[in-house]
Amino acid sequence: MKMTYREALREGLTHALEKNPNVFLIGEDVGAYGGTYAVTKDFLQIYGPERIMDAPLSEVGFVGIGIGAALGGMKPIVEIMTVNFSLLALDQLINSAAIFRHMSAGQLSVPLVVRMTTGGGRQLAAQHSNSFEGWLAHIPGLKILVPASVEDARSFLTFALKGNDPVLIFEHALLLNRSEEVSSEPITISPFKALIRKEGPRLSLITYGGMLPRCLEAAMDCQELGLDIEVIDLRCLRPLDDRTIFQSIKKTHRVLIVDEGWRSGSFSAEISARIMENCFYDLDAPVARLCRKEVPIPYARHLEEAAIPQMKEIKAKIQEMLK
Amino acid sequence: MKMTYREALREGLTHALEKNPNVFLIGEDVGAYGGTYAVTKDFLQIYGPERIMDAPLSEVGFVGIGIGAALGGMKPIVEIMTVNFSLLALDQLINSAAIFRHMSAGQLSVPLVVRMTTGGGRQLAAQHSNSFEGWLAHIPGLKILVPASVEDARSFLTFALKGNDPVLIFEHALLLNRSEEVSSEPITISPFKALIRKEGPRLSLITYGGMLPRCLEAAMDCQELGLDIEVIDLRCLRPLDDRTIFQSIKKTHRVLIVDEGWRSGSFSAEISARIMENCFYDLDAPVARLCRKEVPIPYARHLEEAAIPQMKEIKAKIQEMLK
Amino acid sequence: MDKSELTILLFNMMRVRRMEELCAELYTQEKIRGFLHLYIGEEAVATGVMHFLRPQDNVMATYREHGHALLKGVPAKNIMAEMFGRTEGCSGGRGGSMHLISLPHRFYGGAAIVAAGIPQTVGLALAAKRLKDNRRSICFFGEGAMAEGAFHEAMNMAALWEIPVLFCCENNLYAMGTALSRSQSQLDLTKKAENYKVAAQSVDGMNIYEVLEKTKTALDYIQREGKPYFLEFKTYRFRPHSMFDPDLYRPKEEILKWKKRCPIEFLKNDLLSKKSITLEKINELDCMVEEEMQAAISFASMGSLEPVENLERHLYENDL
Amino acid sequence: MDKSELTILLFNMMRVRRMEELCAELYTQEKIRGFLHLYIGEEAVATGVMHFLRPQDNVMATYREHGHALLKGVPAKNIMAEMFGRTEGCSGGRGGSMHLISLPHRFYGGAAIVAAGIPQTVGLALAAKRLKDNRRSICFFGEGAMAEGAFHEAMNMAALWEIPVLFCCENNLYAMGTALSRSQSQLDLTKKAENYKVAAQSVDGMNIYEVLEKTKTALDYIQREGKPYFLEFKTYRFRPHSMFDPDLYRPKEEILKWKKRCPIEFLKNDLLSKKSITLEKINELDCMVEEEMQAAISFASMGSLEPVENLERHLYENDL
Ligand SMILES: Cc1ncc(C[n+]2csc(CCOP(=O)(O)OP(=O)(O)O)c2C)c(N)n1
Ligand SMILES: Cc1ncc(C[n+]2csc(CCOP(=O)(O)OP(=O)(O)O)c2C)c(N)n1
Ligand SMILES: [Mg+2]
Ligand SMILES: [Mg+2]
Repeated sequence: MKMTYREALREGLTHALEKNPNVFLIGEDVGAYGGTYAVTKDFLQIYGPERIMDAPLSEVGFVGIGIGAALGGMKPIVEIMTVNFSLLALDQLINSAAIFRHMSAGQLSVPLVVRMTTGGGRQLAAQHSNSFEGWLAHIPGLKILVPASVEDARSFLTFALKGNDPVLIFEHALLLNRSEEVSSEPITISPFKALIRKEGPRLSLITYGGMLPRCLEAAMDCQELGLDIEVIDLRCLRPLDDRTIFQSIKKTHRVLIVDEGWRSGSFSAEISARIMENCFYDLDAPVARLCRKEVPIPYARHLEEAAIPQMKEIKAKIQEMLK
Repeated sequence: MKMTYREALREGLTHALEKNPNVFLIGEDVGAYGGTYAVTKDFLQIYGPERIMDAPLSEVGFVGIGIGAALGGMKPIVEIMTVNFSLLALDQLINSAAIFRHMSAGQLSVPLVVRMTTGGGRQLAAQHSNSFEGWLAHIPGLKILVPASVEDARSFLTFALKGNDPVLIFEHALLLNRSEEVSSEPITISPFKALIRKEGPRLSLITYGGMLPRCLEAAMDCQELGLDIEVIDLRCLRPLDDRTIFQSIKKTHRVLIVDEGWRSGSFSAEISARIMENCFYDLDAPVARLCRKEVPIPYARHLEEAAIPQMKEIKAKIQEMLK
Repeated sequence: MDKSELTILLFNMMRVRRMEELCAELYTQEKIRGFLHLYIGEEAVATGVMHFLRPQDNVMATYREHGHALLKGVPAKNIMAEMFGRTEGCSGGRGGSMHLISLPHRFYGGAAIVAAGIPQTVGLALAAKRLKDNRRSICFFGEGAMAEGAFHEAMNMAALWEIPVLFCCENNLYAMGTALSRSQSQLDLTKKAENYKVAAQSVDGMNIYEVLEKTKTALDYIQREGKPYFLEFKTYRFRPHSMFDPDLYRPKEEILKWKKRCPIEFLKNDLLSKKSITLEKINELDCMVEEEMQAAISFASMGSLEPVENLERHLYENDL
Repeated sequence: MDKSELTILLFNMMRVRRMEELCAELYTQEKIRGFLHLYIGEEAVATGVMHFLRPQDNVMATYREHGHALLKGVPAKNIMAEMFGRTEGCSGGRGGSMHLISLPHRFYGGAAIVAAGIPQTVGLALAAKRLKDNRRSICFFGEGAMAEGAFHEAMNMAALWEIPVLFCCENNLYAMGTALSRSQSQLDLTKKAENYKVAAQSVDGMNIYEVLEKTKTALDYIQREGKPYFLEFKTYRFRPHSMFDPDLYRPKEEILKWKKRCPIEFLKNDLLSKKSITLEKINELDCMVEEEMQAAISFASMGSLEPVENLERHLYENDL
């Protein structure tokens, strides 16, 4: 059975709304507009305005309302239209949602799910092309999910709602139209485990989110050139399943990390540092990183492409590393 | 001549206000209250309300006003009372101030200085003890200064105002009462250079901001035990002077990074990753990190102390690494 | 209102006052650390509002919340233990003075980011409305918070979606050192609420009778209409903003003028003049308060420290 | 107002309209990419306001700003080249449709974070006031932006500090798919401004005469009083929000009703009926517009691409 990432997200949401009457969706244009990326088309008609709440342009406000509703016993799913606007609501997420359980010694829980579209690659220029998921993984108390496959796009919401902690789910805009084979029933592999999407002995390519498909493509191309590498999809950035990474490195001894975030202080740095700490003696060569160039994303297509890791660049890097 | 960090900040501000009539200070309680940390006591009386502007509780608003005033030809110094409240204004800093020059192909500049108090260690609990300077160093287009010495507290503002880019200056609350010997005239060592605060052949201890004094103390203690290490004060996190780090490692072959930020995705990760990329073959042992434990800072003193790297812990770590 | 109820109100104000005075002392003794914000002078507000609240009602307040916590039912001993940083504290010693939290009392804190609790309380109220679980939701904040965007966004949505919140603005005229008139262009705070079509009233916050009356009106309205209501309580803090505040920004005469309007003296004198209370009774109350508070302090002093190994607990659900 | 001025106004509206129509075509041809938001239907607003502005005046607008840029003096060819992603574009091809920026014209963009430009314009105006450099500062934003905290914070400070900004709200009734009445509890937008003690007027944004008259009143007031002013322009976008918008949320009849009030047709017919213009003259204007726009498109098509090596330029001051 084939399904697109968009359909998968929709199925995940449908499932959540059908299963639990305390789940509701709130965000800008989730209702009458049908969802900025058409994920929630007709939901308003189907579930009504109490469960599909079109919010005004008030990111601090409706994220705060989501936190309060979660404290009060509901299971809110807040949609921040894109990660770019999450900057307006970070205070609520970081200095409230993430800390309430710890600061109250376990009394409070904030079972809040926040979905947002992330990533560059569509010529939307600097203000609309950010990739902050890796950066936000710095915050203890949050969980950070980055579904890269259609299967994960379908099942992650269910996992997020199962727990009682704030979870941010980053849906990559470039993946929405991707179609992949999926099983008829959602597969339930915990999102808190990294998955080896392709096995191979020569190098561990570590990536997540929007970069996964192009990494896999590069790996397939390399395969044909006789360079058989392993591709790890992190799936969740916090908590990070670093065990899977370390095990892979014991086998391959070489690592390339591909991260859509700006290089300095990106999540790739944390991965590299952990490898340093845990696999130093397993490495045959220094860990390498391919990341976003450290500039705001420009509008012009060729500049944007030069700023974000592309398949060809990834492939060339693998070849260089295995020369 | 002795001077406290607080007096040094005050002298820097006085100098800036005296020298350039287009400099003005805006922020919560910078005026009538005298500055939350008494840095700007009497400034309102001396410079008047046009140059010392008490802002309402409106972080998005007055940071935005600062950006606009900078675009319009002024040299605003915005004080965000503490780094904790900067979360409310990150949209303005990240998605406007940091990008305007690049997005306009060099037409616009935002010569804005933002000062904020940072750090933990005063039993102010989770919402008031954040340490975000390393995390914000992820953002291209911003410059991130972290004065750790009284001399730097005095001179950094002058440097920040010399340029025409947005600069964030993080003043560590624990340092305010520290008194140090300073020269009679401000010393002008560019903040964009890391400084070796203590030389030594055995290990490179890399740190910045509020952690510097306790690192130096640990280094001195170790010295007495015959463990002679080098202490590097980064001074500026973006752009990072990594050359100084790499040169030190060529000599010492061992590295410990002490960072007040939460470990995962802290600035220490970026340093470790760069060392991996540039000094892999110089290292005798993996780079080690001492960071904030990954929890919101608790109020109770013993818990807070356990959460933030302390002198003793640093010393023990050095000893362990040199065993 | 009968004598016994009035006596309880006086008693509650006295409890809050005394607790705050002791906190100040304990702070100078360094038993309490961090930031400490006292409510002295403003007692009639929390006392009057809390009078109507039931255990199941939700409250969010600010860092100036000791009194609110106490009157919502959090025992003084757990409050004091919290400020001493002990595990017996209502937040397990992790929160301190600014973050008194007690889920059994549905006291959600104690939040120290100005205005952040306002939309959160709207969320609590939304949940209560959807779950039909018969809880009221009340939010306390200072007049300074009304300059924050969060206030504006929350008011708009509460009005738009008819979310039954009671917004209680404690207008003590200053946000730290910044006078209201130096920070907001609209000084009539009820107009700010009304402009969002939220019903609003201004209240003399030094007069417990007026606090009671107008709070009752507000709660009845919320119950009847299912819509939000805004109360501005005009009050004054007799002490500086926090223990660090040199209090340079207010004229001494202003402070004196307001101190003359002490809400506790006001009620005491009124009850005495009406012979609704005797001096002996007041002394008795004083003793009871002292006993409660001294017991709380002993309890706190004898409290235990969370083992350092537990530092990383409670970050996520299953970190027990 | 004399004939020639009115002709220029008509001409300017026609220029904006035609440019937008061509943008839509070029978008389907994939010459323009990314997000594209058209101003068709709202032309009288920018045309009327810009009529009074001088080269030195500051303007900030939104992602729906092609018309504003054009009328502030940015040449059509540099606008078009920008949307083609060419170095000859006013933002060097780095900004695209949403970020037309031209410092020589003091057109600060083209900002795509809703409401972020509002405090920034207050800052521009503050600078102009302090530097006494005789610049006006004007900010355009949609009615949706008025739900953002940034709007509220900026209005308060502009009023409090008497910062002379002209706030121009283009109320086209929808923020993407969300109708004003479904997103704000206070529907009279002037009241929101007045509540901050900012003078305010509502304007029929489809009627250029009224736009001119009320803008003039506003600018005179600002000049005279040195205080901010708020104008609400009631208008309508004839097209969907952006090229991605399926436009499912508005009744067809509503769109038709508003289209009948096309501001360009209105002015044309009025001038024709008063014999202030002839059909020939209008045809001539049409031709001039077409020529300008086709020239802009050719210019853009022949534009050059920034060498990829220059990607990292312009991040900091000395990155040339
Ligand atoms: C968002 C934010 N900005 C700044 C501060 C620092 N601060 C703490 S209390 C306060 C004044 C608040 O005044 P008000 O809301 O009137 O409450 P009051 O203290 O008078 O009860 C300020 C500026 C903060 N805690 N949060
Ligand atoms: C802070 C922020 N939130 C959300 C968006 C997504 N968005 C872009 S335009 C828009 C609607 C804005 O409506 P309005 O202010 O009325 O302007 P209009 O498009 O009608 O001209 C939204 C929600 C954004 N760009 N910025
Ligand atoms: Mg106050
Ligand atoms: Mg609109």
